[in-house]
Amino acid sequence: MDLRFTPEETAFRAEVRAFLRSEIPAGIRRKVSEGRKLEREDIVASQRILNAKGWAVPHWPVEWGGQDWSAIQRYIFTEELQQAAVPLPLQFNCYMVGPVIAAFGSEAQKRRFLAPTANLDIWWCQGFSEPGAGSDLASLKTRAVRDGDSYVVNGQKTWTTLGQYADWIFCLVRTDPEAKKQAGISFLLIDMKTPGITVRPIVTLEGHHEVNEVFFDDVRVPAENLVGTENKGWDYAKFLLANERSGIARIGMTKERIARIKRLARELPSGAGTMWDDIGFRTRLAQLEIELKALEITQMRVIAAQMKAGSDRPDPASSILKIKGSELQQTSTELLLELAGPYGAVGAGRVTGPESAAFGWADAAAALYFNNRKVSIYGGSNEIQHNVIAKAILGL
Amino acid sequence: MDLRFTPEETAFRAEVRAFLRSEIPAGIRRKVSEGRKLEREDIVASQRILNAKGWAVPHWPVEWGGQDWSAIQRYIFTEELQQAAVPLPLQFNCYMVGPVIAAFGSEAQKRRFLAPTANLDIWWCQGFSEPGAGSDLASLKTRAVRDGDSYVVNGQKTWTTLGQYADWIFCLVRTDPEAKKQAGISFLLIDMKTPGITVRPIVTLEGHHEVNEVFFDDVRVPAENLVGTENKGWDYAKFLLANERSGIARIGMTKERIARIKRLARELPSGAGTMWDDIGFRTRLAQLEIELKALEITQMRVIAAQMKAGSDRPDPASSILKIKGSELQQTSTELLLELAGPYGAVGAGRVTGPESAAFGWADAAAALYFNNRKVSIYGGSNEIQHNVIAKAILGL
Amino acid sequence: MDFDLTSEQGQLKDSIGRYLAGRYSGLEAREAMRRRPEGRDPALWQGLAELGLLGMPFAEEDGGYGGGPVETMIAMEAIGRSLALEPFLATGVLGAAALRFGASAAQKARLIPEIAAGDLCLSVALTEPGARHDLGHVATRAEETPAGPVLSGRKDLIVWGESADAIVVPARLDTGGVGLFLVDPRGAGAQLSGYAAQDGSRLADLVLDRAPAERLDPVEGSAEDADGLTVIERIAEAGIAALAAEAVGAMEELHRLTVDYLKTRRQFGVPIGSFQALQHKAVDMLLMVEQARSMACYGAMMVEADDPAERRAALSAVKVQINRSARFVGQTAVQLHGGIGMTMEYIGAHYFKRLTVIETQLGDTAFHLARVADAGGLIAAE
Amino acid sequence: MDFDLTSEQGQLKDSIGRYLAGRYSGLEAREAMRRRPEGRDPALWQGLAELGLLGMPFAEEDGGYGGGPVETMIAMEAIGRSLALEPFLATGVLGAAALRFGASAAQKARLIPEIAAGDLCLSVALTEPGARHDLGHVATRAEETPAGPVLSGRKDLIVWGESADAIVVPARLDTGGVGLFLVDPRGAGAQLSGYAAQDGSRLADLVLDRAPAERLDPVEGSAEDADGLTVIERIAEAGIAALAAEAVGAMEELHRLTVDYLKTRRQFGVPIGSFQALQHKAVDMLLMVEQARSMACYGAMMVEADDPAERRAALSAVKVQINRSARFVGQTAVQLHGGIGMTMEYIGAHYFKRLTVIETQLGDTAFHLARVADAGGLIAAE
Repeated sequence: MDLRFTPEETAFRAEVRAFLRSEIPAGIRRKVSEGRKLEREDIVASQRILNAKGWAVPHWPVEWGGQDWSAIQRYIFTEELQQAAVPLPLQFNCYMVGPVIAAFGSEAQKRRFLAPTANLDIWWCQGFSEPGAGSDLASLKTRAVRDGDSYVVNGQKTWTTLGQYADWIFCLVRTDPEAKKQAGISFLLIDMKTPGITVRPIVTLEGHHEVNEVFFDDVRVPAENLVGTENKGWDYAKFLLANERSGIARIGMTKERIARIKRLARELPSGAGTMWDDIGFRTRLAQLEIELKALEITQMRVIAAQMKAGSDRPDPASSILKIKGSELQQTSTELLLELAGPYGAVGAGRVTGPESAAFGWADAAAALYFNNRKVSIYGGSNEIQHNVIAKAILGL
Repeated sequence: MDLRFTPEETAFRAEVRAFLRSEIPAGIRRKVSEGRKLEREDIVASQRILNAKGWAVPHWPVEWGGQDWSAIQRYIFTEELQQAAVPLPLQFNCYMVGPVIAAFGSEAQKRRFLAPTANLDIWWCQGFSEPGAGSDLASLKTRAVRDGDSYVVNGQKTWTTLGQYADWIFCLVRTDPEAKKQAGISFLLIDMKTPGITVRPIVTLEGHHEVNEVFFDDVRVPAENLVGTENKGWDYAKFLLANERSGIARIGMTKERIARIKRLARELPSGAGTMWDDIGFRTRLAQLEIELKALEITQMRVIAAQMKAGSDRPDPASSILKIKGSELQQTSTELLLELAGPYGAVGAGRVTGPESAAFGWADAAAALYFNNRKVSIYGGSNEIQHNVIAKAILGL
Repeated sequence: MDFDLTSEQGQLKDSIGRYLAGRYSGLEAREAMRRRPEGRDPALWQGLAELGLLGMPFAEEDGGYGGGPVETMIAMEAIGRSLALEPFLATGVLGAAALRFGASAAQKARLIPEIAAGDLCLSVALTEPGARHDLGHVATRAEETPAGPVLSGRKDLIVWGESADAIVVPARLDTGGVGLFLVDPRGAGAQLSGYAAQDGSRLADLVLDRAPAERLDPVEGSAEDADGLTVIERIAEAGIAALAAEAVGAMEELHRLTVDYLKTRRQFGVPIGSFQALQHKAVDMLLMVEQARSMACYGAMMVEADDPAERRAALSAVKVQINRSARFVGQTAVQLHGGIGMTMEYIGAHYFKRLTVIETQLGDTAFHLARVADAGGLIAAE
Repeated sequence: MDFDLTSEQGQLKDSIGRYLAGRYSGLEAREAMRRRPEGRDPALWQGLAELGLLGMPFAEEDGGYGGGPVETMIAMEAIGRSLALEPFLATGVLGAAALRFGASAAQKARLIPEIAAGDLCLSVALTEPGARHDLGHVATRAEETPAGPVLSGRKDLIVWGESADAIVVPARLDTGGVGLFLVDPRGAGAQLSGYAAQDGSRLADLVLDRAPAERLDPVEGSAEDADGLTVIERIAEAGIAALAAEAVGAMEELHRLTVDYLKTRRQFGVPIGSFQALQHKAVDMLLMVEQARSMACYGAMMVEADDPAERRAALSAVKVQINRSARFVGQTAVQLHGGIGMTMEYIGAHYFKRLTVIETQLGDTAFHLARVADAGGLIAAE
C-alpha cells in the first residue's frame, strides 16, 4: 500500500501544471476562479489550446485523439485543470456525446463529428431532461416519429446548459410509445439550425443565463443522425451518465477555492488584523480541508479499485464522491461568502468595500454560493444518490 | 404579546424554587445533577416530600390531590424541579397510570389506588413495549384470556423501567385476538407479587440496571383490575402517551446541566488557564444556549396555544419539542463529555485527574452521554416524531 | 406570558398583510417594481402611510401612533412574507430608532409628522469600508464650522440609501466620541451612488467631503447622550429584531411553497412528498422556522430591555438563530424543489436570496455567536 | 499509488483476523475475558506472539520482523473489528514507538526479542493529571542518584498499565528538558492502581516516589536525542495512526451489524430497512466510514513522513476525521437499533462505547482541529 505517486506520475503532473499555467490565458482562469460568467470565446479558446496539445479528449480512443493515459494520469490531469482554474473541456462534447459516438456511432458519424467535437468546432448541448421528469429521467415524453428518411420530433427539453451557444444537440427521444419506460427511447443528433427549434433562456439563482428550454415543433431530423439502434437509446444514455459521474467530486476545484480563500483572508482587514487571524474562521476552513483530504483519498481508492477491476464501469462508490464532493464544494462557497461579510449582499458588478485590490471579488461571492446549490441537484440529486447507495451497496 | 411572567407567576416560581432547594436533600439533587444512579429510597423520599406539600401530582383532578394550576404554573413547576435537579415525581405513577385511573377507572379503583400512587406507597411500572414491537406499539402480543372472575395473562414485556422496584404494573394486553391491531387491547393493573411473574434485568449502555424484561406465565389477574372497558385499552394508552409527551423537552434539565458545565469549566485547568478560556468550547456552549432559548419560547408558545384552545389534548407541535428537546439534551451531554476530556474514558466510580473537588464528576460524564442516547429513541423515536409532524402538521 | 395580539395589532396585521399581498401579487408584479429606476414603486409608500404604518414606530407625544416592537414585528413579518421592496427597514426601523434614541424633542417634532405622512424617508449609514460587522468602526469625521458641522468620510452598504431624503450618519467628533448627524445625500459635499443588492433591493455608498450636517441631540443626560455608540447599538438592535421578523415571514412562506410543491410535483408516478426522506427534510425545515419564530418573539421582547448587556446578548442570540434557520430553510427549499428552485423564474428562489442577504446584514452568524460567547452565554452559572 | 497489500500483508491480515474472530466469537466470550482480574485473557497474547504480530513493529536488525505502518494498520483494524481486549496499542504501538525512536541499540537488542516472544508487555505513561491533551505537560521529575535515576510524580490514564511489565515514563530533567525512562510499575517507589475504562479495557494511574528508572537513550545526534518531547510526539502520532485503524475496523463492523439489523428487524409489517429515512441514515454512516478509512490510510502513510510539521498536521487531521466519523457512526447505529442498541446485551453497544473512548484518547476533536488550524490547514495558499 502506498499513497505516493510514482516519479513518472509526479513528472506528468509537473508537465501538465506548467503547460496550463503558461498557455491558458490568465484572464480566463481568473474568471473561473472567481466563478464569473465565461463567454463562449473563453471556453472555445481554452479547449482549442488543450486540443492542440492533444489534451482535450485524453480519455477517448487513441484513434480519435485519446491519450491512452492510466486512470491515475486522468485523475491528475483533471485535478490540475481544476487547480489551475482552467475551464474544463466542454463536457457535452468531451465526456458525453463524443464517447457515445466513438462507442456506438456509425463510421460515418465518427468521421463527421469526432474531430470537430474535440476541437469545439461543433458545440454540443444536451437534450435529456424534460419539464416534469426531473430525477425520473426515463419518463421523458419528446416524440420522434419515423417519416421516410427522417424523424419528426415534437416536444420540449429543459435545463439545456449553454444551449444558446450550441450548434448541435444530442437528444433522448421516445420512438416507441408502446414500450415500457426505458425501452422505446432513441439517441438522436439534431442540428440546432433545423427549422422548428426554439431556445428560451432560463436565468438561474446567481443571475446568469446558463440554462435553457428547447422546444421542438415538427423538427425534421435525417434518420442517419440516429446513434446506434432505434429504441436502444437508454443504454447509450446510461453509458454517458456513468462518464458524467467521473470527476464529479471536483476536488481540485475545491482545493483551488480554498487556496484562494486563504490568500484573500490574509489580505482582508478585520478588527485589528485580518480575517486570517480569526481563529473561528480558520477552524471552519481546517474542518473543510480535512474532509476534502479524506475525500481525495476516497477518490483515489475508487480509481484504484476500478483499475484493479480493469473496468471503466461506474463504481456505486462514485455516488459517495458525488454526495460528499458536492457538499464540500458548497461548504467552500459558504466560507467564501462568510469572508465577503457584509459585502456578500452586493449585487454583481459592483465593487465596493475596503480599498484593496483583493476585494474586487466580493460581488461574485454570493453568485458563486447561489450557483453552487445546483451541484447537489444535477446529475442525480444527492437524495437519488442516497437511494443508489442504499440499494447497490447496502442491499436495502 | 408579552413573554414576561406576571408578578403572581414570578412569585410562584420563587416559592417553588425556595421550597425545592431547602427541602429536597442536597445529596439526592447532586446525584440527579451528575446523572448518577438513584436508589429506590432517593426517589421515594423526594416524592413524599413533594406529596406532603401537595405537589407530587398537581395536574391531577383536585379531588384526588391535584392543584388546579394553570398550564404556565405547571410549566414553571416542572422547570423548577428540573433546574433544582430534583428527581421528577415517578412518571409511571404521576403522569401515566394515575391520570388514567382518575379519568377512566372505577370508583373502587380510584379509592384504592390514587392516594398511595401519589405518595409512592405503590410503585408502578409500565408494561407496554414488547420485544419485536418497538415503535409499532399496537402490534403487542401479550394475551389475557377471561376465565371466570380473572384474566389469565401470558406473554412478555420489555423496557420496563425500574420494574425491579415496582409493586404493580399497568399493562396493555390483547383480549380479542380476532380484532384488528388497535382494537382488542385492554388496560390491566397487575400486582407484581402475583405468581407467574418474572423480572429479568437489562443493563443499559451506561452500565446501570434501569430497565427490565417482565415475563407473564399463566398469571391470574382479578377481573376487577381491568381499567375501563374491555378492548378499549388503546384509547387509554393514547391518553396516557399524550401525557407522557408533555415536558418531554426537559428544558429545565438542560439548563441545569449548562449551568453546571459553566461552573465546572471555570474550575477545570486547561493550558495556562481554565476550560472557560477556551473560546471554541464557549462558542459551542453558546450555540446550545441559543437553541435552548428558542426551544423554551417554542414550548411557551405551545402551552399558550393549548391554553387558548382550552384543551389538554396534545398539540402535534409537541413532537417538535420532543425532537429538538432530545437533541439539545444530547448536545449538553456531549459538551460535558468534552469537558471531561481524556477523563471521559474513566469507568464509573473511579475518581482520577486534577486534584480538584470539581473533578469528581468526570467518571459520570460518559455514563450520562451514553444514557442520554435513549431520549431520541423512547416515547416515539425522533424518526417517528418526524412522521407524525409530516402527517399531522404538513399534511404529507 | 401571552402571545396574543391586541385587537388593534390584529387589525394592523390584517390590513398590512392584505395591502402588500394585493400589490405583490406574484413574481411578475415584484419584478416590474424592481425594474423601475427607484428599484421599487414609490406609490406604495403613500399606501403604507395611509395604513398608519409609518407613524407607528413613534410615541404619540412625538407625533407618532405609539406602536412598539410588536407592531414592528407585524409589519416586518408581512414585508418578509410578501418579499416587499419597501424601505421600511431603512425608515421605519433604523431611521426611527435613530430619532427615538438620538434626537431632541424639537427634532422629533419636526421630522416625525413628515415621516408619518410618507413625505420623508430616512436611512442610516451604519458601516464604513473595512468595518466588517463592527459598528464602532467610525472613521468619518465631523468638524465644527461657523455655519455648523460638516462631515467628511465614506459610508457604504446603506440600505435603500437612494430612497432616503436624509441619511443618519455617525461621525467621529473632535472629542474622540461619536455623534449622529443628519445629512442630505443630494446636498453639497455629498455623493451618493446606488446599486442593486443580491436580493433585488438597493444599497448605496456615500462619500462626504465637508458635507453640511445637522447633529442629532439625544435627551440630555441619557446614556445615548453620553455616547453616540449607544445610539448606534440601539439602532442595530432594533434592526436585528426587525430582520428577525422579516426572515420569519419569508421562511414561513418559503416553507409553505415547498410543502405545496412536494404535494403537487410528481415523479416515479407519485407525489414526491410521499418520499419519507423528503418528508423528514420538510419537517426539519418546520423545526427551524418555529425556532426562528420563537427567537423573533424573543427579539421583540428584549429589544426594549433595560440592561444593555442583557439586551445586547439577547439580540445577538436572536440573529444567530435567525441566520441559521434562514440558511437551512433557504438551502433545503432549493434542494427539495430541484432544478426549478435554481431559477429566477420561481419566486421561491427570490426568498432564498433575500434570506441569504439577511444573514449578512447587521452581523453574520460568527460575529453574533462570538458576542454571545463573550457575554458568557444566556444562562447564569449561579 | 497503490492500495493493495503485499502477499505477506494479506497473510497477516487473514491470520490475525481468523485468530481474533475465533477467540472473540461473540459478546459472551469477550465478557468472560473482561471479567477476569486482568481484564483480558493473557493466554491470547502468546497466540499473538506466535502469529508474529509482536515482533512486527520492529526492524529486523533490531530483532523484529520488519513491519511498518501498514502492518500496524492491519493488526489494529482486526482488533477494532473484533473488539479485542488485547494490549497491542500499549505494547505494539506506543511502547514499540518509544523503543524505535527513543532507545539505544543496546536497549533495543535487550528488549525487542522479549517483546516479540510475548514475554514483555509495555505501556507508555503519556499524561499527567491536569495535562488534558497536552503531552508537553510533564511535571514528573527525574533525579540523578549514584544508583541511577529516580523518578517522582504522578501519571494517569495509562493504557493497560496493569498488563505492563515496564512502563515508559516521560520526566523532566534537571536541564529542563524531558527524558524518557523505563520504570518497573511494581518496583520500589512505584504505586500502580488500575481501573476499568468505559469501553471494558483497563487503565492505570501511577504514583512515583523516587522510583528507580532506566533512561531510554535515543540515537546520538538525532532529533529525538535533542528533545524527548520529539519522541513523545512520535509515540502519539503512531498511536493516532493505530487508533484510526482500530476505529475503522470497529466502525465497519458496527455499520455491518446495523445494516443487517435494518434488513431483519420488522415493524409495521415490513423490514425497517425499507423506510427511506433509515436507508439514508445508513448511507450517511457508510460515507463516514469510508471517509474514516481514507484517513486511516493517510495516517499510515504520513506517520513516517520526514517533515515534523507536515506529519503533525496530517495526524491531527486524521484524528479529527476519525473522531467525527466514530461519533456519527456510533450514535446513528444506536439510534437505528432503537432500544436494543441501548443495552449492554447487544454487542453493537460495546462498539459504540469503544468508539467513544477512542474519541477521548490522544487528543479530542477540538484539540486536533485547532492544531490543523494553527498549522494553517493542509492546503498551501500558493
